[in-house]
Amino acid sequence: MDESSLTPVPLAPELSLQLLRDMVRIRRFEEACADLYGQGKIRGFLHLYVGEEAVAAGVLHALAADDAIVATYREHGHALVRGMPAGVIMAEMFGKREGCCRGRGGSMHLFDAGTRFYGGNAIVGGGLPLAVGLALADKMQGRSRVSACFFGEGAAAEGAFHESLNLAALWRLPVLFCCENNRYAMGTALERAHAETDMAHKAAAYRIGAERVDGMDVVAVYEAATNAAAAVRAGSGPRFLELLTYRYRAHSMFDPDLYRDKAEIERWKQRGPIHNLSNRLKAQQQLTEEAFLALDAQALSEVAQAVTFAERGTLEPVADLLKDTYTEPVA
Amino acid sequence: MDESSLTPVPLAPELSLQLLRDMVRIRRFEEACADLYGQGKIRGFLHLYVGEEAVAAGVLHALAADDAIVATYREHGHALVRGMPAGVIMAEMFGKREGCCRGRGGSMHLFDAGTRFYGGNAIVGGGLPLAVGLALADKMQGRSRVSACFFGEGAAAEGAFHESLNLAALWRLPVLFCCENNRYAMGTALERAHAETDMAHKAAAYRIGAERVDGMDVVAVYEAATNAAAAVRAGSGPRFLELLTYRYRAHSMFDPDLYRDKAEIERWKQRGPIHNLSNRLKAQQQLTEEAFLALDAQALSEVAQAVTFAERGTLEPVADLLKDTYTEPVA
Amino acid sequence: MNAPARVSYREALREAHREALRCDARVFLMGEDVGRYGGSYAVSKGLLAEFGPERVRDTPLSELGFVGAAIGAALGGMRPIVEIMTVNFSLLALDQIVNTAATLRHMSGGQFSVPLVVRMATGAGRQLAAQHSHSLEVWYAHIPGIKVLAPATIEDAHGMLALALADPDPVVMFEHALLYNLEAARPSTWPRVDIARAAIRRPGTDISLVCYGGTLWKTLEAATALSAEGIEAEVIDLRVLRPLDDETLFDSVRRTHRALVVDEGWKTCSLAAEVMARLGEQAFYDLDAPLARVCSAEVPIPYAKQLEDAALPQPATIAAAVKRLLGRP
Amino acid sequence: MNAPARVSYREALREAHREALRCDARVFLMGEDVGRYGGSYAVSKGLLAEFGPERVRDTPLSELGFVGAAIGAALGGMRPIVEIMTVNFSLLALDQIVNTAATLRHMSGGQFSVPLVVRMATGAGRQLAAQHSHSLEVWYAHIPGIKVLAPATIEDAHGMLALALADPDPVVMFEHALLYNLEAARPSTWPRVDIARAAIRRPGTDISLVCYGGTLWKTLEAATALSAEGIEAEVIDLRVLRPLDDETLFDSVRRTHRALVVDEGWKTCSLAAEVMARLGEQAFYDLDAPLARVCSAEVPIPYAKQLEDAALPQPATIAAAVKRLLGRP
Ligand SMILES: Cc1ncc(C[n+]2csc(CCOP(=O)(O)OP(=O)(O)O)c2C)c(N)n1
Ligand SMILES: Cc1ncc(C[n+]2csc(CCOP(=O)(O)OP(=O)(O)O)c2C)c(N)n1
Ligand SMILES: [Mg+2]
Ligand SMILES: [Mg+2]
Repeated sequence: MDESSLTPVPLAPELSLQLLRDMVRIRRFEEACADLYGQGKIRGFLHLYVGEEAVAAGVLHALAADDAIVATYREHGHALVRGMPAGVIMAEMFGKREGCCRGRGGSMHLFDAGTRFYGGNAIVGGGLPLAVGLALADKMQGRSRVSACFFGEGAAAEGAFHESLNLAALWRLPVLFCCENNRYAMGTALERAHAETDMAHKAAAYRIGAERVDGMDVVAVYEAATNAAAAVRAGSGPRFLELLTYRYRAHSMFDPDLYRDKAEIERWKQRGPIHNLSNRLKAQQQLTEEAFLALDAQALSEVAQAVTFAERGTLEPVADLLKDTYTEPVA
Repeated sequence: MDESSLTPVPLAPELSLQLLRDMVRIRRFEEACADLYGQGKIRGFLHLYVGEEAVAAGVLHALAADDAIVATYREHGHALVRGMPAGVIMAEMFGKREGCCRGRGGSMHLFDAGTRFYGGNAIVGGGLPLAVGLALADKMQGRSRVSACFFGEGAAAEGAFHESLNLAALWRLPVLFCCENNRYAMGTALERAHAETDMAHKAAAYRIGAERVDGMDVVAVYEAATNAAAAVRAGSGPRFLELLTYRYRAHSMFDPDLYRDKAEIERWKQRGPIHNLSNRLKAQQQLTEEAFLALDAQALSEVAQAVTFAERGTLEPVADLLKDTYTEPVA
Repeated sequence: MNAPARVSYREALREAHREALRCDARVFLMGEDVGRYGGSYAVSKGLLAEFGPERVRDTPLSELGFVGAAIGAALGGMRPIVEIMTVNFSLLALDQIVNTAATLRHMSGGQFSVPLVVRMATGAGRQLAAQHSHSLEVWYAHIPGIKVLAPATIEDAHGMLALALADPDPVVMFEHALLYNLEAARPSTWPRVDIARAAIRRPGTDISLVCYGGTLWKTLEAATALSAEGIEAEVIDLRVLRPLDDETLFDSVRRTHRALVVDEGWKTCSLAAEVMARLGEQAFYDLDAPLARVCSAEVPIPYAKQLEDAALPQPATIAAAVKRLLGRP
Repeated sequence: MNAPARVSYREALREAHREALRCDARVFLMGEDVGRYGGSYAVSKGLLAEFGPERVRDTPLSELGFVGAAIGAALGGMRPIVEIMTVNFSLLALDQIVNTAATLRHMSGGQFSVPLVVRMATGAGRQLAAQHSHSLEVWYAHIPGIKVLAPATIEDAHGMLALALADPDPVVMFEHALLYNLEAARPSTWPRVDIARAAIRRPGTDISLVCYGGTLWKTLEAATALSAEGIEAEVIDLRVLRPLDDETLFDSVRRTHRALVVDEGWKTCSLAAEVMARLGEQAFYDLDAPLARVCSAEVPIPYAKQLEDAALPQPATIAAAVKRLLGRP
């Protein structure tokens, strides 16, 4: 990292550390998931967020506790930062009843009513209309809450994107659209999916105010999201953030990752969001190496405890298979 | 009509008259349809094109015989200008086997292999992907043909619009998108359907060259379509025309038309496409009142003959009900 | 009291909407042209004036988007009613209905219910041809996580909407397009509708005729004609297509020993097939004759009247099938 | 000749693609990640290198758009094969498949055929949970105007693609995701596949077990287990889900007098129901016992292994159902 990028972090030290801590938590959590997948403890599809941590950390810290979150199948990071206990997430991926969805959802379907975390959606683009509707409910009920919706740049090609942005803009709904542009949709590069590769320009076609943000810089993400969320909350309609980021790992555990250049991955790794922030904090004397290591150790121990919690979890009895297909009538 | 609008018509007199003739043919045909619907001769849904004649006439005269046309449920005009015999169209609406689809399609589903007329589509937005595919086939097979696709401004809110424009632009396909912006989708005004009401701006979000055209002026339509089609044919990818037009009649025969101002309708009638052209041609001595009346009489007689042809048509035998659900195996 | 003496299916639905909008501030209606146009089948005519554009909300042409938005609104505490003009267009929204609305409660381990009502017109008979005339009730009835209603009578049209809204889970309600103009004397008070049970619309002893939605009236007409020939058919209106009420069905067949299902859906993989399957697996020993069905011909519904008529179940074809089954000339 | 001695279902499909691409310049493959990624189930791996990006065409995430474009390309003289990653995502494209591809020939009075092949993965068993594990074959089998194939064997996987491409009408081909790794000795030449007929995969005398796609192997396993207990089950693989081959079915039941259908779809309104309905209406007097079926539990498929296993038909549950039907302890 060159010197010039050591721009000062203009945030309260407490907050800076929290952003750093959350990014490290995500990183350690995701690394553990990869291991556990290798061991067969986690099954199904598993999509990791390594490299993209600044996006979830930056956006979610800009939101309030009663805002709503709609994410994708690559959502462990969002769930963690949002406040779901690591153990509950891990237990879900172990298929245990102590998981947030009692093992019914798995990695792609984390939900949490307590933190208004509405998934976890494995249909690309499927979450966008949902966020529009959550915002519609808020507007109709006179609440000034934000509904934040995460989705990939790949999702922006789906019809659901078009219809959702138009609805949100037309009805001036409090939606914060967060496009995680990591340049690939599985093996399909941005340029092979979109005639217009500038997502912010796409948003303009709906008259939605949009901003392109360096998604490897958690401070930039936090500041942009704070501004955008404030505007949304003030009732001026939706806002759109394009967060330029990169996934360091393959799309999923099945992906041999043969469609992109190793050099490209290395280049992006140079801009790692954790290094980026920790170096800047060190440069301005807000972080020592020891403090960083302690914070990392804490994250590792949190993950270890999560794994233990998940390991010790129990299995939902097969007799309860049909439970929650429908809401049980109140007695 | 004020003097200032009597701008010269810069087309060959022959062509000008042909454009006029086709607009009158459409007008007379549609008026007859309305009558026949009242008499119960035509059934189902019937959507008339009265007021919008300049769009079909102008665009279709700019196309070549081997180009492809994809239209909507409001497509009698397009079919007529394209060269389908009025009698065959009318017979289709009478449900007769002499109709273009042997009575299986009706008003909303006119098809003609001979003129490459691919419908007639009653799913709003449904024709857009089809046109993209027709153009893809041409491109893959090295033919320089244009696929022209008509759709309303209401259709532009559908996901199919978004996906189709992106595909056409991404793959640089020879599609001519023709958005018939008549300001209403059934009873829903443009402003209540789109956050961005400028369709040409929407097209820019896919990097598609677009133009807004006065759709009440057949000359403007013809010229814009000629230029756009030439560009498309030359291989520079899709083009988009927004044709600003208006339907004088209700959406369909079931529509009581209570959602718009009568004064608005009257204002648009002042700009009638037939008057517009005929007055200009008269002003520059290319048309006399007698010639216009003769041309109108010709149109009326063509329609009368079409009705007679349809009346005399026969009914597809019920025994053939299942025919053409699948292609019959070649013997 | 000077309410009109008669009431139509359409008006009954409209009244049900009005009551729901009045009684519960969380309820709102959304869909293409439900407001200024008054609904493509005029069900919501007048509601915009009474309840305003927030609660009678016109949408752009975006079936996937606004159905998904309704799911979100339901999660956000509202009680949306979404109108989709025609079942054919609902295909554009199926992803949201099946992959989200129907699965969300289960996937979330019971954390989120989706109290959504989706209404749509279904069926043929108005010469609207192959893209406006489907009957895809069977597709919806296949999906765990949703319930499916098919009001065939004016009372059911009125009563089912409130029950659908009271349900914590997604409910899809099919209104056969030919029923909107159905008229009858206005009941002095609207009856309570019991959606736990299929309805026996005509008692009979010789055969059980099972139907729903638009085919109820054709089936009753056939039953009347058969009665003149000494055949007393029992007519069962399923009313609720998911979950199916097996009890009423099996009980009827225990008495009649014969069953024929009438279903406007295409024959293969129809809802009729499911009814027959249940009888074949659970009422086999009660049956004295093969199972039978009268469904739509397996063809995209054609425009021409004689072809459309021939494609659909008709009283005469129903009666003929019954007589064939009973070995009567 | 040094072709490997064994071949997988995936490789058989790939070879079929390669042959089709080589033999007919009009054929091309299109879908999400069919090119550089090699296909989400690796079916098309290597084809991009051999045939180039025009003919092995990666698409954006736009299921409705690219399926519609494939219909247009078919109308324009091409022979597109579209891959949809999973049947769940096909819901986004259903409008184009049902409202356009299936209706176009009829609506146009026979002027336009749509020679389109749509391939998709289906089924559960890999803990992919509620949005990746459906089996909606029955929905497609309901639609006149399309044909539906379900290759359950390596030979069928290979042979059906060419037949689908030769068909002038839209063909939808379902590949159960658990079958891709199925392996067998490579045949010296690929057999001709007869899609006019369902296949008797195991002859038997005591009961007819009807299945397709992913349930074939479970059913065969059950049949083997039953054989050890003296019950000889005949196993029929439907192979073609629309149109169904009644003859083979009825003929088998005429010999066995009992039938049980195994279907990974949810029970209510399943393809199994259609098979049972046909038997109940056309083979009633051949039946000595009630009809029966083993289907998936009516629940969005859950992630946890024990729950997913319990939700799906399994050899043991199939065998148990057979024994119950035969009155065997
Ligand atoms: C509707 C739909 N189509 C296809 C898929 C398969 N799929 C899962 S993730 C993915 C790529 C999505 O890319 P993007 O939106 O950029 O998000 P990212 O994975 O990069 O975070 C695809 C094609 C799916 N889950 N849903
Ligand atoms: C997918 C779909 N949704 C709804 C309809 C019902 N419908 C038919 S025409 C129409 C209005 C379309 O407006 P626009 O695209 O502007 O075309 P116009 O009728 O003005 O020519 C609607 C809502 C339909 N046919 N298809
Ligand atoms: Mg991406
Ligand atoms: Mg319009």
